[in-house]
Amino acid sequence: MSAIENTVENLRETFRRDQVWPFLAPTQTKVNVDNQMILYVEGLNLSFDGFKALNNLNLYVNDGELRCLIGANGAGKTTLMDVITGKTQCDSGTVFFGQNHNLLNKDEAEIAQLGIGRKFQKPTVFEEQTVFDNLELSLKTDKGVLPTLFSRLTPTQIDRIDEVLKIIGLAKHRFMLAGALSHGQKQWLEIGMLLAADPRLLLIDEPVAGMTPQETEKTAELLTSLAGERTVIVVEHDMEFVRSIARTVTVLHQGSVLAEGTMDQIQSNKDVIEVYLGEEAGESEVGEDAVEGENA
Amino acid sequence: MISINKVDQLYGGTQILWELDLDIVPGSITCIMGRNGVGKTTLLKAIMGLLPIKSGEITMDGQALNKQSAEKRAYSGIGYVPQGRDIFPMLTVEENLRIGLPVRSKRTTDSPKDIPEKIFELFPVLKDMLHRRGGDLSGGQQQQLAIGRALVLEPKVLILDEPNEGIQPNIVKQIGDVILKLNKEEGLTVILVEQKLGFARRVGKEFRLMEKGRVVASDKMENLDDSLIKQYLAV
Amino acid sequence: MTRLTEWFSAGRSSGKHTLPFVVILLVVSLLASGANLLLPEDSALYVSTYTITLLGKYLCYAMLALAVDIIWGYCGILSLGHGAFFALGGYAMGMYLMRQIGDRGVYGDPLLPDFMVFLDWKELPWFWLGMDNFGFAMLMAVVVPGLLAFVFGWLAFRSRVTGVYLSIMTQALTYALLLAFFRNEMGFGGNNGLTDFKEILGFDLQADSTRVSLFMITAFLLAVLFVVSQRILSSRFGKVVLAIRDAEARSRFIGYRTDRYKVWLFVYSAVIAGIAGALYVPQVGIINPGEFSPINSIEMVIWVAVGGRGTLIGAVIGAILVNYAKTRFTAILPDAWLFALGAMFVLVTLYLPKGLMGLYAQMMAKRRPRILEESAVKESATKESEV
Amino acid sequence: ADTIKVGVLHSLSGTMAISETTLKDTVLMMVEEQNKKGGLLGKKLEAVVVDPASNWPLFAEKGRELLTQEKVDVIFGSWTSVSRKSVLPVLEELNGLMFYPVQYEGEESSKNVFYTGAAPNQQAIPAVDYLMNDLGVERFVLAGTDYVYPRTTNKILEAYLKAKGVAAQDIMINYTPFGHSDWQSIVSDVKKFGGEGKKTAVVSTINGDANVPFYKELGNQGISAEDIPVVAFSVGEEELSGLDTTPLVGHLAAWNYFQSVESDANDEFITQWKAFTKDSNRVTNDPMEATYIGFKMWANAVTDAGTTDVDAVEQAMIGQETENLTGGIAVMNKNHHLSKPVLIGEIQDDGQFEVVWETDGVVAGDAWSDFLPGSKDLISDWTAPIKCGNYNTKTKACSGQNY
Amino acid sequence: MRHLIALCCCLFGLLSFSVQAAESSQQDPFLTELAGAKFKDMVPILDQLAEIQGEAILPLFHTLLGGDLYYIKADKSLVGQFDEQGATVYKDVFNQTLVPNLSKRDVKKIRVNNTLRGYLRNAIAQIQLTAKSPKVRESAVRELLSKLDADTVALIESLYAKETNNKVKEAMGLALSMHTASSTELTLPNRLVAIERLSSSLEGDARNLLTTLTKDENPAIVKAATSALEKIAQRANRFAFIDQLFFGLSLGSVLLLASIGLAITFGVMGVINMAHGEMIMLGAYTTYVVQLMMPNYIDYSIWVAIPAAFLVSGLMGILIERLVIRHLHGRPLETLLATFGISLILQQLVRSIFSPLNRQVSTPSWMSGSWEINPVLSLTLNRLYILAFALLVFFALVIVLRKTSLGLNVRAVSQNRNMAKAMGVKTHWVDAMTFGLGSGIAGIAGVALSQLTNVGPNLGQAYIIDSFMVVVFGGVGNLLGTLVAAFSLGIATKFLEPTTGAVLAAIIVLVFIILFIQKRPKGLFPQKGRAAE
Ligand SMILES: Nc1ncnc2c1ncn2[C@@H]1O[C@H](COP(=O)(O)OP(=O)(O)OP(=O)(O)O)[C@@H](O)[C@H]1O
Ligand SMILES: Nc1ncnc2c1ncn2[C@@H]1O[C@H](COP(=O)(O)OP(=O)(O)OP(=O)(O)O)[C@@H](O)[C@H]1O
Ligand SMILES: CC(C)C[C@H](N)C(=O)O
Ligand SMILES: [Mg+2]
Ligand SMILES: [Mg+2]
Repeated sequence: MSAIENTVENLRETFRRDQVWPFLAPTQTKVNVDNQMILYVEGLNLSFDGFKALNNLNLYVNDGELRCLIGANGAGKTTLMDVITGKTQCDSGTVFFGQNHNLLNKDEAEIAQLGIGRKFQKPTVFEEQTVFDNLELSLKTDKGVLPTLFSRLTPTQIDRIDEVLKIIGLAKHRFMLAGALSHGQKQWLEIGMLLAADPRLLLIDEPVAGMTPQETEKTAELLTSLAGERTVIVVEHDMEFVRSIARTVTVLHQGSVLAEGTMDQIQSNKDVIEVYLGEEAGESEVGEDAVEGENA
Repeated sequence: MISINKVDQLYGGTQILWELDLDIVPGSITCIMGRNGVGKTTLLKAIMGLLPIKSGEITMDGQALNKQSAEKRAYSGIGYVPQGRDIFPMLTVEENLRIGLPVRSKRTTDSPKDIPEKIFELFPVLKDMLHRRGGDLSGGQQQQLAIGRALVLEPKVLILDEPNEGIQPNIVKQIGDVILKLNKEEGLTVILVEQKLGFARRVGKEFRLMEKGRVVASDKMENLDDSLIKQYLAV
Repeated sequence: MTRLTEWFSAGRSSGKHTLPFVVILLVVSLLASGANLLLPEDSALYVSTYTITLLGKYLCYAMLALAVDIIWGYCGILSLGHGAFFALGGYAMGMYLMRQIGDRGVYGDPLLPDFMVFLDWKELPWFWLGMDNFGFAMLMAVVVPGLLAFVFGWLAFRSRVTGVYLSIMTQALTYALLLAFFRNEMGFGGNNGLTDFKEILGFDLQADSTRVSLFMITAFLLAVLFVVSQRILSSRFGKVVLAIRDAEARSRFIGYRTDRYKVWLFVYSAVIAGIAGALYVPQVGIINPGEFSPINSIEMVIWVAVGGRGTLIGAVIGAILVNYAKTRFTAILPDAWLFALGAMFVLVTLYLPKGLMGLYAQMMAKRRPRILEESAVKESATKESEV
Repeated sequence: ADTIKVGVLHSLSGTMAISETTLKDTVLMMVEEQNKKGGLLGKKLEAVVVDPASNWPLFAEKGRELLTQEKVDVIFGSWTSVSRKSVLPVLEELNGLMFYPVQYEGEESSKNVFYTGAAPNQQAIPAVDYLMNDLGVERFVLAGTDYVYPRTTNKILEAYLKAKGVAAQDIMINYTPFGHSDWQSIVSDVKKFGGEGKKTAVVSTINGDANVPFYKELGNQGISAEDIPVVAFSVGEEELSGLDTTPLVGHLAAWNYFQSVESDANDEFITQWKAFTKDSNRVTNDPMEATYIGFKMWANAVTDAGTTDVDAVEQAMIGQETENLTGGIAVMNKNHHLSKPVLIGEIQDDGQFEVVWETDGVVAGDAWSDFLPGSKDLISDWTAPIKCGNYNTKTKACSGQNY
Repeated sequence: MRHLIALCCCLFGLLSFSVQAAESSQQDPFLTELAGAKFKDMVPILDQLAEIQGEAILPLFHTLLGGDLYYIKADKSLVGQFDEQGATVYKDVFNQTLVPNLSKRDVKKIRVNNTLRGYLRNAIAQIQLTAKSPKVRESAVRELLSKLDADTVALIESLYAKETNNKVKEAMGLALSMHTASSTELTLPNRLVAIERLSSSLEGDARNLLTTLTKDENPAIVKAATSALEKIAQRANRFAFIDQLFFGLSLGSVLLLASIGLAITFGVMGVINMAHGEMIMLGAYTTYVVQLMMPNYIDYSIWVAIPAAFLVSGLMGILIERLVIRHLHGRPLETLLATFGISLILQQLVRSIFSPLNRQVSTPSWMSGSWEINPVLSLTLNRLYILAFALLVFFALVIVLRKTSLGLNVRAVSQNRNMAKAMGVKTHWVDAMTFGLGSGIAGIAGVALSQLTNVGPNLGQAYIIDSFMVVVFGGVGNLLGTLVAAFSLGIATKFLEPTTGAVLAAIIVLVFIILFIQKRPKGLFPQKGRAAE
């Protein structure tokens, strides 16, 4: 077998893109964030059979920011992410990643390779593969066909995966098939996959759904620590959670931005209370959970 | 109402529920809590009859459910709101709701032809979305649909698996109100799996804590104290 | 620690069957060949030439099943048209063999194959040119199926044709080719196909030694393709392929251009099918448009299912077993063998959902949990000590 | 061996089963009868049946199995040409002997095969002669399934018709895929082509499954035999038995045998067949007669040669004469093809044919058509000194391979 | 044919005489001569008979033409064979009296061949020019158009004036014009007028005549004929288009019938049902068996066969569902394997029971023949009925699925079985009923197909690929898609066929479908929405 391994090694050498196939070398230019701005969403419109899911939506996100996106069910948060990640084609508008990448003319894979990672509202993992493989697949590597064919896990990568496993608390389950994880565990795994991919911009849709308060807190910590180097956009309905991480909060309503500001501003905003938070604004809940958090 | 006796359950080779015992008091709201993966969902599915159990007994009002198929249990009055909603994605909202009408007509005397107006009063969004595919709804809308759909059955027992996942705060509250209202006005027995303590405290009357496939603590909700929380819910 | 993980992750994949399989395959073929060539015909251990050709055919089918499994079992693309690639490979070989007949055809035309002479063709059509060169013909045997797979795959996967839509399109593809090749005008001998081959690379095709060599070459190539496929599928590429099978959209969102992966895997699979076809033709002595028939392609899928989809070894075993069963049944129950075969398909799907390999895995699993648990315990122990 | 083994290589399943199972039964019947008469050379005959399942490579494989595993002395088998071409190399390699009982395109003569079905000159050419001379047909539609047999036959016919002065625009050629089932537009085209004033006929080489829908469509579009007769080469009693023939009365077929021909041998054969199949509605057909003749001749040849050795039997076969079922004598020629009468019959409403014309004597089967440029100089002669299947009379040599 | 003039002379006022003639006819020596005559001797004999007996001979000619004329071996007297309540009886041809005590063995058939049939038809037509029914008269005239000779023309001319029926008169006029146009003895203006009149006729014989006239030596005639031909061609083309459209629709209806069942079992339930073709086959065999059981009521057999086929195939479908498919829920691809196995078993089953040969299914008389709209456009009745039938079945099915809870339940079950259960849907029942319904409809399709094609073990195989193609092309899970797909494929094929030939047309259509799916990866009517991805 070692002969084969040798050939594979040789082939791997041959197919190192930067050397032999210069014309195949990634042409991808760096994300231009000179204006401190990483995501520009302007005038986005999208309708499904006459129903306007996004309605002249504008959103700007600073580089390194942690932005919370809230809004009523059906406000268009997930749809917005769908448009940013190339899953859904919008009717009109522009979406730029940095100043130089027009996301609307790229497909999902390209967008992902630019460094935009996404966690789905309904956890989606590769059910037939182990937790470990799930993470390996998400690693930040060259995702072309040939490089993938000849690539092998480097020790650094393995360490990275181990690290992530530890963070998401699935170290014990590393060889378990992802399909056999419980709902909450899948949530974690999906976050882990994001971590492994090491993206520039993270779009996270309802990360703490189905998590216990303590886990929620842990997630909050994790996301806060990610911000700065990376930009994070989080969608969540758990107000306590949002409060614990948010600097700026954007509220969507019926496909466009209803309000934007700090958590306090938002919480006292009449419109937001009316369409989203509800009269007592979950005061009591928030209070109680906060107590729990302290206790834990 | 529902009592569960020494239930064992396995997925393939791995055992999830271990001689689990559980009693649900009629007319109460029982909150089942526990960390991720302890088997809450599994337990609920077993009650609904969607997973076969290996041994043990599940009874409702003294009648053994074990041998009953899931559809029979629906006729006996169990309504189920699954985790992850499980809306019929290609059916319209209306059709999603209509599915349960035959059961309803067996269980009630009111006109079986139509979806009860009550549902739309509880969840007005559904009325607006009546002709859209269930799968197109946003997560929160789907959750409301799932609860509404279960209520069409006019159940005696309503099983809710994390009903607030992904729901906007005011609706969370509304769902809580709905549960309380149904419980109070119609004597609906509710089994609720919930992670958010606030909600659990507000709505629940009883709690059951689970760990590793067993019920390890059960009591009135008032008695859910920090030590229990620390022991069974903290990570 | 890291080494350990790596070892585990490699050990998990089904690669552990590879070595025993290759050894058994090669040893059995060697023994059979030796028994045919060296032993006298009346010896009890003599393996008849009939058996050798039969085995050779099974191995070609096994290779074909391998191709189907790679694409279906691992990538979830159910191709109901793999017979097309097989047949195209076969036609390339057939054309070469046809040209080798030279002036020994019934009309003695040095250039034109017989069927062209009597249909009054004046010159060799362009696509026959060069086919007298073995190397070129063999190149065509892989290039043509590969190219067709590339074009078809490129179109289909890029437009995200999936699931049954794709399956039915592959079926349409092979069906269209079937109709086309039946036509005499196509220049491939119509329904009568290409037959009456004389020799390959100067060796008499009817000689036992040639047959045995072809059989050995088939066995050897099967082993090679098996190992290569195994390596490919257990590489990260293979994991991506599995990921595509289970959640294609998700794979795109982590940056894989799934269409390209699918196209290349499809091409690879088609090339294997082409090779199988090229090996098949000299051993059975004929290639005719019937090979394009959609029913054939469905049967291939069934071999894989019987053996166990998603395991290469299962595909091979399935192909050999089903075809052996066919050979036996047709001999024992000429009037009722379809009952037996049909029942076999039904029963296997009902009772062996993962095929024979699934059965085997189940039997092994009875002994395994202990081992697994132990390793899990060890794992967690190391974890904790590290913390 | 204490028995003489007779291999039967006919598809019992798959698309060809529809035609071939009958021939399997015929051979079994012949074997049974021969055994009643005491077998051959003092030994009983034993039939070995295998099922090549309409799968062409399987014919080669099963052929090899019959010859090497079962060690049969003779094989009766094949229906389609492709299946014959598939076993042919095996027969030649292992020096087996096969009888092929179906009409075919010709252009073949193997030492190891005896062709008891019709060559094109024993079906197509007399049929066209009949159409021109007796029915005064001036326009021809050559309709066929798109593959070798129809294409070859039509090539021969086209050449023949043109030689007889039929203009190109009076010949319409149409091909359809295997199993074609929607004949509306083609039949309507034929109707138009035939409605242009000149007497028109259809010469059909449509094969197999496509025939029934074709004839049903003819009936429904009201093309009657007096307007546009159809003469077919692949439609016999058996094909008609799946069809209500009332609207088809008068259409034609050219064969070497019809069940309706009155002769003692035929009566006996039919009775025997009905008894053997325990079905009083079963019909007989031309390939059955071809099998019958082949079997009789083989039995005689074995008796003459005193052995079942293939080479001896092969030589003894040549010149064998045996009564055919239509009251004449069939002769095996040097080219391994038979001399047989050619009959043209009209379909009757009971699914039988009424003979309306027959050749004066027998016609010798011609392996190599005289109307194809490639083969007009070839002859086949398996007797010394030529002993070759494709002897070129111009170059005085066997082209291609010698055995 | 001189005698015909004499013949028609005596035809007038012959009616009262005919009974008498019938009496005498049995003694006619020529009649016994028919018995055992050679083909070539028959025509003179028949000529004599016609001349002597005139219209009285018609029953004999008809019987002979129908192939039902026999003679008694013993005395060579002629009898007709009739079918009465399933029994064969022999009657005197002329006065219909039963000839008792005859068995098949006592009689021998008087054979006819094409030449004779042609002769008979012509002779009958001539005699029938004076028939009572105008329909018969008209068709007699049209029959004679291609064989106009001086005698016939003279006869028609003499009848023309007295003719009262417009249609017959028109046909006769056409015949006379044709004669005028072609006779060189007549004056040019007369001929030109006649040619002009011909230009309004679509009759093929008229067109042929005009075509020959374009080679006339008189340029005026050539010019008139050419322009007349052009006029005819223009009209004919319009009808040809309708004709082709009809062919397409009719092929489409066959495709539709073959595939609706699959649109349910595969499209809605998600079972890749390879045994669908065999369900069609079972329906066709059911038709055969039904006809075997009621041989005297073939005309009504279809009405029995349709429900019977629905039941047989439907029950078989339910059986298959209960025994096999049930265990394969959630494993759609595996249903392909199991149902493929089942299809092999079913094929072999009918092979064992009914033999591998094709079975004969007769067409009820009301379904045979065609509806002749004009000489260039006639629609075959069986296709017409099948087209209507296909649409009927389709809409009936749509109503069943819309109006009953079954439709909703199947879709729910196929989308989320467990959840459907939890909502109280009896999934087992729904599965069995739906599969039964799909299979039953396939069975009905079999009844229709038995009218068009082989009823044999391979029947199903012939349609399975097409059916899948149609369902997929239309969009899985969309019945309307199946309808549109079936008709568009049918029409496309039929419009391609004339230019490309049937083989290429088939290939082109396949390639087109492949390319089309690239543009619309989910068929013509894709399922939309988030969940469909
Ligand atoms: N493919 C689609 N077809 C039709 N309507 C759609 C489609 N996708 C989204 N919608 C509609 O667009 C609206 C926005 O949906 P979206 O999922 O973006 O909401 P959201 O803000 O993520 O809500 P939630 O918080 O409940 O997840 C919803 O009303 C939904 O019904
Ligand atoms: N289909 C399955 N096959 C094997 N194991 C499973 C399967 N589904 C769940 N499990 C395992 O069973 C255990 C219990 O799962 P369950 O879904 O009941 O957890 P849960 O308590 O509902 O968790 P969560 O709060 O995350 O929803 C988990 O450890 C999970 O890994
Ligand atoms: C015409 C057919 C019945 C047989 C013919 N020999 C063939 O090529 O298939
Ligand atoms: Mg959302
Ligand atoms: Mg859960």
